[in-house]
Amino acid sequence: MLNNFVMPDLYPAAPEIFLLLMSFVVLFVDLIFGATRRWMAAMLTVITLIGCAAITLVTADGQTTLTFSNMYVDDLLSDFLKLMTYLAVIMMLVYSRQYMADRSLNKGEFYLLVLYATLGMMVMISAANLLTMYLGLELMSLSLYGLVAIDRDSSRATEAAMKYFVLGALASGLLLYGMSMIYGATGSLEIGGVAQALYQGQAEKPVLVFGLVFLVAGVAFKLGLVPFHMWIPDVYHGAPTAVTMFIGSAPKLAAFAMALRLLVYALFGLAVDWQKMLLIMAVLSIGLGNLAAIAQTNIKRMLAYSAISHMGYMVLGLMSGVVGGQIDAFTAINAYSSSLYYTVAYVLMSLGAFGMVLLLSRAGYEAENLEDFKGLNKRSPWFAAMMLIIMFSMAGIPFFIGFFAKFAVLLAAIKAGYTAVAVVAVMFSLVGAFYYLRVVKLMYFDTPVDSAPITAGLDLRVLLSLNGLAVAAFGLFPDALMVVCTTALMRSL
Amino acid sequence: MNSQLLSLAIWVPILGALPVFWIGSERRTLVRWLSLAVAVAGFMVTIPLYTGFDATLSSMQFVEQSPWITRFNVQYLLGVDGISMPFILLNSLITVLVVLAGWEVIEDKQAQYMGAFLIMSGLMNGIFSALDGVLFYVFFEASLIPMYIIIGAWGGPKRVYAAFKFFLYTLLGSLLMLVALIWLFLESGGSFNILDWHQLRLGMAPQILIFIAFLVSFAVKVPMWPVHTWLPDAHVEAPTGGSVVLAAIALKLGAYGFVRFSLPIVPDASHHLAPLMIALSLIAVIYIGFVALAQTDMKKLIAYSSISHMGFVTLGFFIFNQIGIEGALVQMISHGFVSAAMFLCVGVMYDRMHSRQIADYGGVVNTMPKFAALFVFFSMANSGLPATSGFVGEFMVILGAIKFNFWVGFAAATTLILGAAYTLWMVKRVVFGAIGNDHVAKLKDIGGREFLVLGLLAVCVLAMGLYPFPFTEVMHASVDNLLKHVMASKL
Amino acid sequence: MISLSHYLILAAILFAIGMVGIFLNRKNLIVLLMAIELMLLAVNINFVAFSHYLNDLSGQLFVFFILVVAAAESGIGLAILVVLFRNLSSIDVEDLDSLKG
Amino acid sequence: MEFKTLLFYIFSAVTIFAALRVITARNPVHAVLFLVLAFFNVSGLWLLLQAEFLALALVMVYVGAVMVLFLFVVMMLDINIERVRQGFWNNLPLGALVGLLMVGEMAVVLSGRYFGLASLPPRNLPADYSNTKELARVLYTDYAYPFEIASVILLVAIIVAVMLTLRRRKDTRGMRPVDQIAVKARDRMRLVKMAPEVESPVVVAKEGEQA
Amino acid sequence: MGMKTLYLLVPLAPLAGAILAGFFGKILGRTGSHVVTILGVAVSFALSFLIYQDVQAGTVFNGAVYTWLESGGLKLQVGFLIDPLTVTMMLVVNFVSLMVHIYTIGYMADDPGYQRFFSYISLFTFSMLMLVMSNNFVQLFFGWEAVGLVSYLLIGFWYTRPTAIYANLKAFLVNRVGDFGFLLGIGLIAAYAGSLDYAEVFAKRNELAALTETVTGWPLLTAICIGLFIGAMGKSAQFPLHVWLPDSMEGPTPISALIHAATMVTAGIFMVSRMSPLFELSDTALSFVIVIGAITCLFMALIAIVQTDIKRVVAYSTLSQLGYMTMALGASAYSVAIFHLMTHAFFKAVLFLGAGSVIIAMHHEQDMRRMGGLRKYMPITYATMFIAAIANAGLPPFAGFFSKDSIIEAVHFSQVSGAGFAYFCALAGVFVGGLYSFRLIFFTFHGKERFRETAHDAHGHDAHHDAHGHHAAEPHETPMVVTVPLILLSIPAIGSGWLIGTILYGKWFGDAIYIAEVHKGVETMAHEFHGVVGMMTHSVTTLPFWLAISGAATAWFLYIVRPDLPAVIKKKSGFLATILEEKYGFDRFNDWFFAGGARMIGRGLWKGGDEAMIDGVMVNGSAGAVGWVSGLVRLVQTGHIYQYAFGMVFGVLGLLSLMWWLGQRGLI
Repeated sequence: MLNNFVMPDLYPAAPEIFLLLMSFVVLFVDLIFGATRRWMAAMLTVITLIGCAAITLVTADGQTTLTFSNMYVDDLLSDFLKLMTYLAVIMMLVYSRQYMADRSLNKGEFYLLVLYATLGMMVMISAANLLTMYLGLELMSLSLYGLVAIDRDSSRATEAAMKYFVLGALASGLLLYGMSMIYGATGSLEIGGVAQALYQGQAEKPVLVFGLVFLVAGVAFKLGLVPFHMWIPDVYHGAPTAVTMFIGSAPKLAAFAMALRLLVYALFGLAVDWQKMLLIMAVLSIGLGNLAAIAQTNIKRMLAYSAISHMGYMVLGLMSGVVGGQIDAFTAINAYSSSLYYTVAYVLMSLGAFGMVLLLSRAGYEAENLEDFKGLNKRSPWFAAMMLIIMFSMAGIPFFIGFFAKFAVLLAAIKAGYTAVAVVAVMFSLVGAFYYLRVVKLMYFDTPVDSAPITAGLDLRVLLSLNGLAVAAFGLFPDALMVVCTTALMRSL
Repeated sequence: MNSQLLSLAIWVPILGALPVFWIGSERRTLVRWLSLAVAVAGFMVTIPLYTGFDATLSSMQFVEQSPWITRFNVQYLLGVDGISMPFILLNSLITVLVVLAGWEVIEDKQAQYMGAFLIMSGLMNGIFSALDGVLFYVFFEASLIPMYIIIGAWGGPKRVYAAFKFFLYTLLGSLLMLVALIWLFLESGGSFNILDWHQLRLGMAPQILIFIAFLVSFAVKVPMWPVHTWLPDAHVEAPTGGSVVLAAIALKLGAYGFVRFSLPIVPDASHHLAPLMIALSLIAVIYIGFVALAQTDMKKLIAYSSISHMGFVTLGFFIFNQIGIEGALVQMISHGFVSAAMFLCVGVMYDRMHSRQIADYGGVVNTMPKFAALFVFFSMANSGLPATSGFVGEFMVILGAIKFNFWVGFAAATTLILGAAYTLWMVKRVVFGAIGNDHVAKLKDIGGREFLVLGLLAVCVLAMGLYPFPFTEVMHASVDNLLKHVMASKL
Repeated sequence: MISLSHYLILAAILFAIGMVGIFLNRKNLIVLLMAIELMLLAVNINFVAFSHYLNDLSGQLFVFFILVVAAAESGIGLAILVVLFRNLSSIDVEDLDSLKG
Repeated sequence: MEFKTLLFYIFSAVTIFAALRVITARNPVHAVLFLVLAFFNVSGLWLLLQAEFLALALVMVYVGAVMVLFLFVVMMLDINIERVRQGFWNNLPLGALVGLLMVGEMAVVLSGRYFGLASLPPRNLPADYSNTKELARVLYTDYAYPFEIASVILLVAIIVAVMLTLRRRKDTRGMRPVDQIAVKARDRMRLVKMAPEVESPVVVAKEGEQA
Repeated sequence: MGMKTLYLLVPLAPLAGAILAGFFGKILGRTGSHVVTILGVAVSFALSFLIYQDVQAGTVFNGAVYTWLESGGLKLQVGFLIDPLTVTMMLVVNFVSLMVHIYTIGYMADDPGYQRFFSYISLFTFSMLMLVMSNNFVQLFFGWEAVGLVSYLLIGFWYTRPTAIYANLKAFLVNRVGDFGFLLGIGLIAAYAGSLDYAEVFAKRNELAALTETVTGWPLLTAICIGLFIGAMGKSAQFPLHVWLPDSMEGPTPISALIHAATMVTAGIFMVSRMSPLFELSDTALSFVIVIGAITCLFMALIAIVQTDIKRVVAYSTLSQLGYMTMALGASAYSVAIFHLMTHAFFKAVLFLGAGSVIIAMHHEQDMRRMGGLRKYMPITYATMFIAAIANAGLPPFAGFFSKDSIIEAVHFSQVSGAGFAYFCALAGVFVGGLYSFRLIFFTFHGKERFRETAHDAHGHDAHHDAHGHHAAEPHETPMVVTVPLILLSIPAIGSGWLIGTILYGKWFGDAIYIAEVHKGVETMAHEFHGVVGMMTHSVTTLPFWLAISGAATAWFLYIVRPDLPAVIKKKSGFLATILEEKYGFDRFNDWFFAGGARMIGRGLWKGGDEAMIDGVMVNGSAGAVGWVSGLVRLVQTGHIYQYAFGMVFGVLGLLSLMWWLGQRGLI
């Protein structure tokens, strides 16, 4: 009976395999040298990710390949998203090196969990089956729960971890329930199979829609859309800044992949339905995120609410793929690629913003209040300028990447006929501009309360500068990234 | 014609700002001279725009075109016609003056100050030369950033409020414009080229919506009543250079937007809503004229006077005759000189007294005769005295308005009285009279640098008043062309 | 005759009880974890039922993996709970409100 | 009524009752036990659905391991039971309402109108059919990839649990032989040169004045 | 050197003087400054004379210098129209200006702003010449405003005096009110005639007369003419825009003579005459003109009776005389108006400069109540002023008689409505004119020598110079630079009237002035004119002569015979005197209603509109609302897990209900 077993093609999954293997190396290295040579684990982690990137680049052939009994898909989109993920994680690791060391949190577990979370994201990105999607999600989430609680003596961190855990479990319960309904209605767990069943009209629509609601709820939780957003402020706030940065960056890419794989690849036939749900959640997210951010005094919390609103904007693209029930590949690709672009842009900005928080923090001191940015221009004009770029970019002011991201999704939304929604969205971005401006105001218009020199290491400084400049450079020359996003989607749909 | 002049006009100041930042504020002499060099270079590259301009053509000149964002067919498309070209020169000239004006006055973070203005200058040139909707928008919004910093970092006591108000107010406007731009892009079948949009046929309902979207954006920038209240605050709190650039250039952006976007793209809506626009313009002239009369702060008074003068500009545009539109354009240029000069004058006094309250002055002429002479001259220009540039535009617009409708002309002409009243009343209280207090008694007259700046502006004001022909000559063909678009219904 | 719907409705009830349990419970964090277990159990019933009626094994395999993940999740959850208890000396849900606003 | 039907209703009723008790029980230990009860009954239901392996796994893995872990933690943490139920009944109406609404809406959809599947005849499985064997066969072939991921998940769970809860007690008096061997003489005793500790009172006075 | 260059040089010579004295005054020094400016005006005067001869020979020039602006089919050029009317004005302006320049050397000798002053008056000469020489409305308006500007600067010349800077602001603003109408008139012309060139507009006048203004429905030409005349009312200080002129006396006296008597204020008269082809076609406008003139003529004269400030008396006299001129315009007697303008320029200049001479002698005391008996101290001044007063009163054989009498005659013949009223005012004005003219002479030069009384009674002037303390010093005749211009000016004040035959009835103005066929006043007068002597002898039998005589006699009686009476009359007439002393309450009303009202509206709109409504409610209100909502939104984030879970569950429920509802409605 086992004769017909065919060894699956491992080649497309080489990055995951490499990462997993290397994680064991890290595990052992940490076990042996952990106490004395902490940098080794960190170094190895970064090397691992760079290696993954290299492998991904080498194996990227632009073809869509399914393997592991159609559970794993390797296409241009997954390659692109993975590369972005590695980049985000590497940046996070560099940014947080000193921060974690100052707080004695740079244990081997940190690097391991980061690696496993990354693996989870990769699994999600490449998931071609509801099961692998779920497992990837759980792998990522469980690692993140652990990471949030890594500072186990901090009551704030553990509280955040607990909240994240409970709500995350609730969300994955919802997601699973939805998956079970989809499974029941279509008889398949494969994304392609689901899509096919929908296409052939075998499935009962009400059941599908019923399952869809739960599925969307699960996706919305990961994206942080209202009303499934409530974990975000608390977790961002409570977690150590480095972990917050991690949660705020790469997982967004994975969540985007999840949304795309589940909603577009699998349930495209129900696009009209989920677009409506996304529409409501997008508007609520944009509104609530921006409004609540105004009242914050903690920059991590502010960025959390800002993340909520940004994901709202991102969804504007996702919900614009199908216009009036007519499926048009060109429109769809435009819409989804604008969302992809938005996500990538957001990750870049988010990394920079949290990087600034890390820059200003030092041993025994968390620079997480807005007040800590006071007079930064006096202390360091260069980094004030970087933060200025990032803040204006987040506010959607040109010439920065954030503007073109907003521009792309608005264009998609208007093209889909959601002009009123677009107007609402831009009006709330006005509200949003207020709190970004406030940060700039603190840096440029106020006098510093804290005149301590910035102690951050050279690696952080260089990377942060590059990050800020990238936000500006991609704003001046937005075309390349946009084309990459479009191509990735076009070649993968 | 494939020259790089416009690109130079945009990027010379912006890239020139980078070394200025890099030098840092410690080496002040170097910063100043470098900034001046950059500003002068920026001005020099714009001169061929005038000398090489073919006034007989209505088409765009010095066109540069290359793809920018292929994904959305956005192009790096630059070009000027007779309407936009003068503003590039004006802007580049004003930048030189602003750098000179901030020479010794700005003590804090001078490199950043100068750099911000240089960047601002480049962005402004970008706005006036962009022929692609997105490119225009990008410059339009990006220019908010340096201005925000300028007001907030070097401004007066209420600078934070003013900076926020300025930024959010103007952002409010431009965001709706963004929606309209995208809508036009889709409607035109995927083009962001403004000139393509001029040809685009649109129904009445979309035209009105687009007009309103543009209106909100440009009205805030002009500013028109009732979205003008950011301006007095911004002007009062901004440092002198900021006020100058705001008044001389930034306000023109809104007005320029009307001629570049609203009128030719949605002509029917423009006609349909012209009564509204005219009403708002007249309110700006009269209402704001009265408000200016009640001011106690010099800068605020001049700020209100700016609003009032810009009312003439919008009025000129929406009476749809050539003399009105050209008058409005002339008024824009003239206001660039005059308001810049007025703010510089207030700056001169503020630098010495650290007060802008009219009541704190009196009898300045006794201690600063040279300055007083210039101040009175500019005040006269501000109240539209013939032979100054201030007269030309107002005169043309009033003529056009009377041609359009007598009562409109009648209402517009009240500025003759109101404008003189608020300006000269201020002059009376500030300049004339016996020495008001000990501080005034200790004032020192303007030095060579200040004299140079103000004198240069005085020459411009006078030249334009005595011989406006060259200024309008370059506009004719373009305004004709514009009117052709405005008069042709798109329905 | 027991139909698929019977199982589905049973699962739905369990799922609802689990969900209500999460937000109804204001005192004990452990009960939250148990409510989550109930929800997962409901999902499992769904999968098994569908698997049976679809005559397809993949549903059961899904359940298998859910069980694994749920076990891991419980482990982590309880670990966090323990750390939390060490920090707060309480697992009262209402005490978890230092992060808000 | 068929026997299987009867069994279904019995199992279902007990499951729902147990589930309700889980979330309402005053004592968390009771709640855990009710959860165990629910698991047992669901296990029975799965047997009705011919999912024998999962039914066994549920009892063995869940009841045998996870629930014991729960019990362990509940007992380990010293919880003040008196406070536990405070405020519960105040929130019940709203909770119940939402729950009922939820169930109602779900029931509307799931009540069978839409499932053509329900009318399918029950499977006639061959006599030598083994649910476990079938599962095993695909688990290690087609499902190798998820299987590997699941193993990583378990690894993560281990890492996290260890990371969070493993503590070296402060009062342990362990020794590291390596350290003992590696010790050097100068680590034991250090000779320090010090200035004589006689201070001139005049200087002190001066300083005092200055202060 | 072609004629065109000469034309250009006429205005540019004074401009050059002004620029030199203004910018390089310090380098040139005092003497240098007055030399260059006087030279400039002298050159200009000489050239004007040359041009006069050329024009006499029949040359009429109308041509452009350069194109100022071209837009919308409207070509605006700077250019000159040189015809008899222009050249008359050029001569008058240059002559008076030259005299004033010379006079100023003496008058301003001690003033620190010497160079500035010369620069200003030369600039004024330039502006005035631009005004009169213009061949189009734009340049006219330029000159119009430029003289206004210089007037503004000169009234406020002593800028430390609060009254001076009040007066100059007032003058400017009141003039602006006039300009408002003027500009509307110009605008209407531009709109309907499509040109602003005199010749082109006049060529179209019949078409324009047939049109009505499309929006308002007014007869077009009437609207244009009234608009233009409102401009003239401002500049020529006609009721009710006359209020600035008396206050303008705050300026140095030469200015009062030059600007506020001889030249600038007559710009309105000149302008209407220039526009005679238009005004002639609108009887309504002419009526308006004549009535306004009549009111100004009589009622301003009345005020002059009660004034005690010597310059103010002359100022009100000027107003009254301007009223006469305006009446003449209304009666279509443009040439008469210009003639009176000319004679008035001379005798009023003498009056002002004489008054200035007195003021110098009195050490800048202007109150007549502190003068008296100056006759023997300053005989030349006395003599010249006496001559001017007679001329002002309109008694033969002095210049004023001929022009004033002609005006009265012309008004008498006029048929436009309001002419009757005007005639009455004109006659009454003659009496009053005699009264105040001689009151001035008697009060100042005759009677008790009151200047020795040192008491500082409430004469309300804080504008005294340091010399104030020297009251005890004897008054003495002023130096040559002052008296020579007086003498030179009094010659035409006597004799210019004798030119009446040439100017009024001798085709002096050629085609420059147009009179419609129906307006036969001047034509009739020409028939009845039988030489200068005949006119004088005939006048003895007419009412105006005797009215003037009785006015003079009354003055003699009140101020020489019974100097105690004025006070008694004043006390008895109570209310009437108050009205006159309050100048009919115009200043008070304007200050309260226009100035105060405007400021109140301004404050109201600012505080109520901008700050309360727009900023308070709309801007800060919406910002506040956002902040408030933001605070509310924060409350949702309670920090409690169960709340969050409830939110999620509720969200699912909401989505479910939504989809169910949409499904029910068949929307999906």
